[in-house]
Amino acid sequence: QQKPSEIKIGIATFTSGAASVFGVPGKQAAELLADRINKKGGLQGVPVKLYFIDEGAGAETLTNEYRRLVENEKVDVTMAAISSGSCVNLAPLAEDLKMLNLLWDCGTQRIFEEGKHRYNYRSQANATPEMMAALLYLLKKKPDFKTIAVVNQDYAWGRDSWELFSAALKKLKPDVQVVAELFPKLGAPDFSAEISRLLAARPDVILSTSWGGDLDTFVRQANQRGLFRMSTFVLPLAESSLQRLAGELPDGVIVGARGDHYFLHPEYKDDADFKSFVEEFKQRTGSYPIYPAFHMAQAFAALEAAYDKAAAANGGAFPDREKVVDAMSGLQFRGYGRPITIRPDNQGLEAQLIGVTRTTSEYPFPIIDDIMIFDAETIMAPPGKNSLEWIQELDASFLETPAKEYKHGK
Amino acid sequence: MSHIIILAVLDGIAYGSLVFLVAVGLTLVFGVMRILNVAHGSFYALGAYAAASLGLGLTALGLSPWLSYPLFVVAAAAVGVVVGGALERLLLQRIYRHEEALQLLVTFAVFMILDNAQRLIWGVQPYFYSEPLRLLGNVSVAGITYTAYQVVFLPLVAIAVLVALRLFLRHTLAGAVIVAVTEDREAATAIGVDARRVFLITFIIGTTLASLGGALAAPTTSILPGMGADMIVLSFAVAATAGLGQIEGTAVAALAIGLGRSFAVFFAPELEVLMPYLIMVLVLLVRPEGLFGKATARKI
Amino acid sequence: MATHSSLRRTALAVAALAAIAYPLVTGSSGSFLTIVWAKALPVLGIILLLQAGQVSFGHAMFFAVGAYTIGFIGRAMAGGDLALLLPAAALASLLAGLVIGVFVVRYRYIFFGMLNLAFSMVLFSMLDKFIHITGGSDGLRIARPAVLGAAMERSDYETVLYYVSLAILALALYGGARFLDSPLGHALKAIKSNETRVEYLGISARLVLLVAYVASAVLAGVGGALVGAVQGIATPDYAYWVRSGEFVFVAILGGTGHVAGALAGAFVYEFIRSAAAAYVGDTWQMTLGIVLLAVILFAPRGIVGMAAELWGRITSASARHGAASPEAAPDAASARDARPLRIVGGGR
Amino acid sequence: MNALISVRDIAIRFGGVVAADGVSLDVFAGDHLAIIGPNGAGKTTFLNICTGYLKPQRGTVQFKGRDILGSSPRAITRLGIARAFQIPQLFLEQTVRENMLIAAASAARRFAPFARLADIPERGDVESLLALVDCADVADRKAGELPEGKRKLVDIALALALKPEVLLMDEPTSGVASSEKFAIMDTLVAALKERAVTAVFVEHDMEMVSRYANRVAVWSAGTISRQGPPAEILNDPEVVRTVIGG
Amino acid sequence: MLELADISVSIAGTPVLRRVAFRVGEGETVAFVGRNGAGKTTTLRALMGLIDYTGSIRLDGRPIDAVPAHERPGLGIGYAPEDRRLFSAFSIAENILLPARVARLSAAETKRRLDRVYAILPELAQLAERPAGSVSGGQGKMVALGRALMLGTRLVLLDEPFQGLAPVLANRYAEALRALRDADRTLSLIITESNPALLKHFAERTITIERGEIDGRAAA
Ligand SMILES: Nc1ncnc2c1ncn2[C@@H]1O[C@H](COP(=O)(O)OP(=O)(O)OP(=O)(O)O)[C@@H](O)[C@H]1O
Ligand SMILES: Nc1ncnc2c1ncn2[C@@H]1O[C@H](COP(=O)(O)OP(=O)(O)OP(=O)(O)O)[C@@H](O)[C@H]1O
Ligand SMILES: CC(C)C[C@H](N)C(=O)O
Ligand SMILES: [Mg+2]
Ligand SMILES: [Mg+2]
Repeated sequence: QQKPSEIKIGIATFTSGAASVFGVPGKQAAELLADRINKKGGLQGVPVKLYFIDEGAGAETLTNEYRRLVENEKVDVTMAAISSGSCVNLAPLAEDLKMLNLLWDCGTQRIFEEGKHRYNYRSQANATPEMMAALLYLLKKKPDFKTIAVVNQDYAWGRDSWELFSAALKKLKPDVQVVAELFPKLGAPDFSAEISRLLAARPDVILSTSWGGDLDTFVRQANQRGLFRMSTFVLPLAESSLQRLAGELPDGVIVGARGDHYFLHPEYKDDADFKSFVEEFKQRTGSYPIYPAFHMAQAFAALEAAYDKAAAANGGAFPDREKVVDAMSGLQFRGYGRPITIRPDNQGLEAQLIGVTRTTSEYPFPIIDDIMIFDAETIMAPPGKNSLEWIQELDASFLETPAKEYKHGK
Repeated sequence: MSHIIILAVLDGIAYGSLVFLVAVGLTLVFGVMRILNVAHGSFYALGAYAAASLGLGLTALGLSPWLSYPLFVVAAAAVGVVVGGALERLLLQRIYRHEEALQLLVTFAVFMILDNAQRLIWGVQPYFYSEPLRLLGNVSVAGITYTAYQVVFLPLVAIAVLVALRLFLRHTLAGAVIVAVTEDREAATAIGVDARRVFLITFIIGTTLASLGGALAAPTTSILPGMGADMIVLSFAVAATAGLGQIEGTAVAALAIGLGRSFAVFFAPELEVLMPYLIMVLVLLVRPEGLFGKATARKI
Repeated sequence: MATHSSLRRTALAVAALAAIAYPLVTGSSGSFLTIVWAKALPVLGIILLLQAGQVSFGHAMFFAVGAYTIGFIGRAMAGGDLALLLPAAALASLLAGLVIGVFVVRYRYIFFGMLNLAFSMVLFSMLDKFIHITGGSDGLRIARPAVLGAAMERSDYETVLYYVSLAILALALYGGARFLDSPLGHALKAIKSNETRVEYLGISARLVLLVAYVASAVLAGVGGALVGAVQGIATPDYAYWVRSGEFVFVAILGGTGHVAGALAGAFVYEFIRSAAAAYVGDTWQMTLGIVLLAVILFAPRGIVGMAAELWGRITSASARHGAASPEAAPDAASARDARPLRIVGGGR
Repeated sequence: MNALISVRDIAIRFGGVVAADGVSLDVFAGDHLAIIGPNGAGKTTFLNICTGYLKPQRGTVQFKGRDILGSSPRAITRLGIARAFQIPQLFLEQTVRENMLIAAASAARRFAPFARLADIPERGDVESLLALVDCADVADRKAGELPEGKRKLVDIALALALKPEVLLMDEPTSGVASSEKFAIMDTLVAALKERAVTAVFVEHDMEMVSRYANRVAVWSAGTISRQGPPAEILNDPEVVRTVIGG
Repeated sequence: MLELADISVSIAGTPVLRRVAFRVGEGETVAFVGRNGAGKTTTLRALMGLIDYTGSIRLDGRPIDAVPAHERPGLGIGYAPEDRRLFSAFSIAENILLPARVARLSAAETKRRLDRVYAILPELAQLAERPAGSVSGGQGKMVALGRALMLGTRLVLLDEPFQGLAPVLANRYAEALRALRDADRTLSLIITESNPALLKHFAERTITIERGEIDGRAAA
């Protein structure tokens, strides 16, 4: 195989719509990472070039755009997408088009549980470990709660994440009573009625997997009306809102980041490469990287590792596309968290980092403290197993799942 | 139980007030100009952005946050006059002579443009400015904390706007002229009414109300691109439930929809999203011309 | 005069041949065009209703009914067969159109539009909510069906879909034009200007509208099924109001005076949209909006209206008495028609 | 002799306005009945009730012995009562010919979904009807472009295209230029007679009444104050005082 | 006082008025007659600026072509359209008063004009509080007439004002209009009518329009 002049990477992300709070940082990270790779001479000596398509443009335009990338722009690899809806749509298309696709951010656990893929790989975890980590953390930190309420966005993610969380909760702590299940619509501008109802129901714990503007609004309205003083909050996606919410989010809220990454990651924050990524991102965009930026980094790391592995298997010569695909199974790579492995079912094994908010003098917004990091295998369904079935088999021993714990500044 | 009803009513009133402010602007434009302004929600969003930007400016300058109240009105009027006025003058006026549906088309295109413009100007990260909400503090009802801003201030503003609009339309010459132009532009011209000006003013009032709604919503919500899209459908539903151009009807419909929503949250959360539409279908079943539909003039 | 109609016919034939030849010549599966053909169907449905002056802001619901129908049947039958799925989608949307139609044809203008919106939003919420049945917002996968018993590779399948959609659209346009020229079609137009008189001629305006409504529902349903078949997925936003709005938008953009407006509008809209998405990235919405504004201001009678005008000019230039030619006149006249299309009642 | 249309004791009021109060009237086959009376007396309201557009608060309306009160205008039209309006009711965006063809298609119940309207067998009748009311020259114009006078005439032709048994006309020629109206009415009335169409027409032009009516009914504030042959009624001093003027 | 020169109007490409020209003197009453579709209504609409035309219209020697339609009533021109055009959202009284309010007339002036209207059209006084959307055809004509008389201090344009009125009323109103003309010698009237018999008592002159053209001699 002749070395091409460039490796074209097609990336699906949200540049419009509510989810662009994730999509734009993801895009910014991709640009930064591409610059870094090219500065190093590229992948196997070949520079990369990025092509972005907008998930916010709707399913048809997105598929047409994806096809355009593959058929007209002749991209070599794609990274798609943020929304699980997009992934459900594009993964089979990638399979048909024989296009290597990295599911770089979408969370639905179903894709790899329901079918076999050759061209699709996920360079990160999925919804199951994300929810299990949050649940375990809660049960470890506050084992004696009696009531819980949920306020999730009314769409697949909000529903699915609650299904996973509540199923496991029922197995592990069957006496907990669910006092309110609220699913305000995606993008709801106002949660007053939900908050009144929560104030009236007085749950010990309130879970919300909401994100973006919805989460911000909910947190601010809840804070204003004293809900935080009453209940323990579990917000598995709030890492992405911390910098915006700043003083609005009190200390002691359980906050997750959908994986093993955080700009103050206890195991890597002093790592030179890590630091330079965080600083460069901050310098370019004005904010510290949030999880989509790290997810993007993982996808790039996977790609880099795959090219290296394929080249090695190819006797050092530049690999053709099928060889790169071959290299994906069992691939090991590291983004800016712990190393990640691609399982035989193409699902990535990524640890989960979770902690609680704490205000410090170092940053104008709360940071995550009392961090626990869970190993991936321990908190997700094994290959070929349906997550919900796996949860049904959990027992009290699950509560003993080990985690590494860290305190800020120690 | 009964205290839950009180809570639901309060939430319903707060939400309904906001919906009213936005929807009544739509109703006005729609009733007078027969324009279904799809971009109405964009004015709501622009109002919110403008208010938040001004508010954050206040903070940056270290001025008193109380100034935000008058500034909100100024921001809303500025958006209505500048953007609304420009839209009417530069685009809508060119096509009044053509099919009414074209106006729909123009406003749809403007909706797309303004949506994108918000993203370009303010970025994709949610904005917020909640000072005004804090200033008014909380009130406690049945042991539950509410913000005075939402359960007292917003309803008062809504009532003030309702009364003012009523007085304006019923008891001022300008109001009568607007009604006349609504009904028959040519006949109004023939008795000396400058219909072009009436359209411009009406449109500005309508868009100003939308952006006032946005400005007043700003302290309670996250401001982000596209926040207007849902407001449009909701306003449409309110306008249809109310009956064409019916100011009081809009108030009743907005309140009904606000109450419907909050009662749903308390008693049947699954129905929350459907509530406005269920109410609309029910109302139209009983009253096909809307709650306050006016009797049509006899033709034969 | 004969030369004009034959010129027209030639132009039509050339266009048809080009459409037929496209996949053969370019070797591409033409899925962009397949979507144009498919989306022209609901737009045609909207144009039918617009004849009666009624604007539906909810026709996306039938679009979704079509797409989800083939999704459900496909899921139950391990893919199913296109020859079964499309008629099933037509039937399902027909039934849905009938049930909802019976209710909404009692209403006019804004109330008609908003009731349709309400029903579509109800469907939207249900599709979104009943995750276990519909897949929620992630959508329902539509496995690639067999075609007349034959399993297909993607590229062959797409070619088949291209021609199936093209054939359905051609049939629908022809049928639509014939319908609008029939007594029923004219009665439909009559509803727009004077429903009282329609009733006083012994014609049931509601029944006439219902016929058009059901036809438009079927068109939307088949369009949705085809788009679903191309995309391999149905999502709740197939039923969202913005999509309904888009159908109306495209109809008016294309021109409501003629069935060809559906095709012209769908083509131009999809073309601008994908070009904008491909080349201007972040500002595609704004670009789309601005281009559309330009089209509206430049061609207020829609693309077909503009074309008719150009056509009139060309033919009157080529033949002295062209403008008076009966073949050219009807189009030019309807294009010139600037009567207000009422979305609200009353007024003059 | 049996009445074709038989109205008994109808009453209707709009708020405080009494538009009919105990009106009873028979229309016999072959009648050319003129209804006269001051403005606002209730003449149009009477036609509205007979055609099902308004429902009276009291009374009965029968057509050929059959109760039609509560039937819709559509149903009543189908029974054979056609109507022309005081304010013409046309399909303004369609051509005059299309207006007429729709009516003709409806009368013949031709609603095959893909047949051309322009090709219906009744198209010849339509042309002769248009000629009858002197509107052949505007057949290809959109109805919305017509001057007021022509609209009135097309409106009558539309009703006639339904081949009715009874034709109700509300001020058929008001707005039609006086230089033309008698010529047109002469042919129209001749045609009505030829087709044995019973006619009821509201009229303010007494010349029309005396020329074409065989009977006159005088409306006065929601009641019928006089009925009889034109020669008698038009010379009645009370009628002269309140309706015709000196 | 009023002078039309070369007025031409085309609607959708078809000429409707062709170089229409005539004058109306101060205090003069003109019957404007012609067959259906001759162009009477169109001429009045052009005068009111409600339709685009070419040519020139002068009032008291001053060209008013540049005066926008909504300012023409302010010149003292009242217009009663053939098809009534009432505002159904208002009562009859409000319909009649609205032009005066728009013109911001003083209360006294308004009352003076209103009295004049009720003197000419006494029937209106009884209808005053009725919603305009509900009146009968003939009643509607009366309201349109009254509304025009509120504004017309220099010139009143009446498009078939007696159409659909019971003869007793038509005669009485014709009488009243004559009295009005006799009382106010600065007021000019143009009345289109398809029944010239009604006008023969007081119209000084008849202008006949035919197929959008005016016979030059009659118009002079
Ligand atoms: N909107 C229009 N489009 C096309 N032609 C029109 C339009 N309006 C009027 N016309 C034409 O203009 C001509 C003059 O019409 P106009 O209404 O002025 O006649 P008129 O003398 O007032 O008749 P009538 O006595 O019946 O009221 C008619 O031939 C009519 O068909
Ligand atoms: N829908 C209605 N609402 C209120 N009042 C009405 C309505 N219809 C008719 N009226 C009133 O009833 C009375 C009779 O009206 P109608 O139209 O029958 O009169 P008419 O005899 O036809 O008069 P014209 O000769 O002026 O047409 C009038 O005073 C009118 O104002
Ligand atoms: C924004 C995210 C929480 C969405 C989620 N990644 C999904 O798959 O839908
Ligand atoms: Mg009448
Ligand atoms: Mg006229």
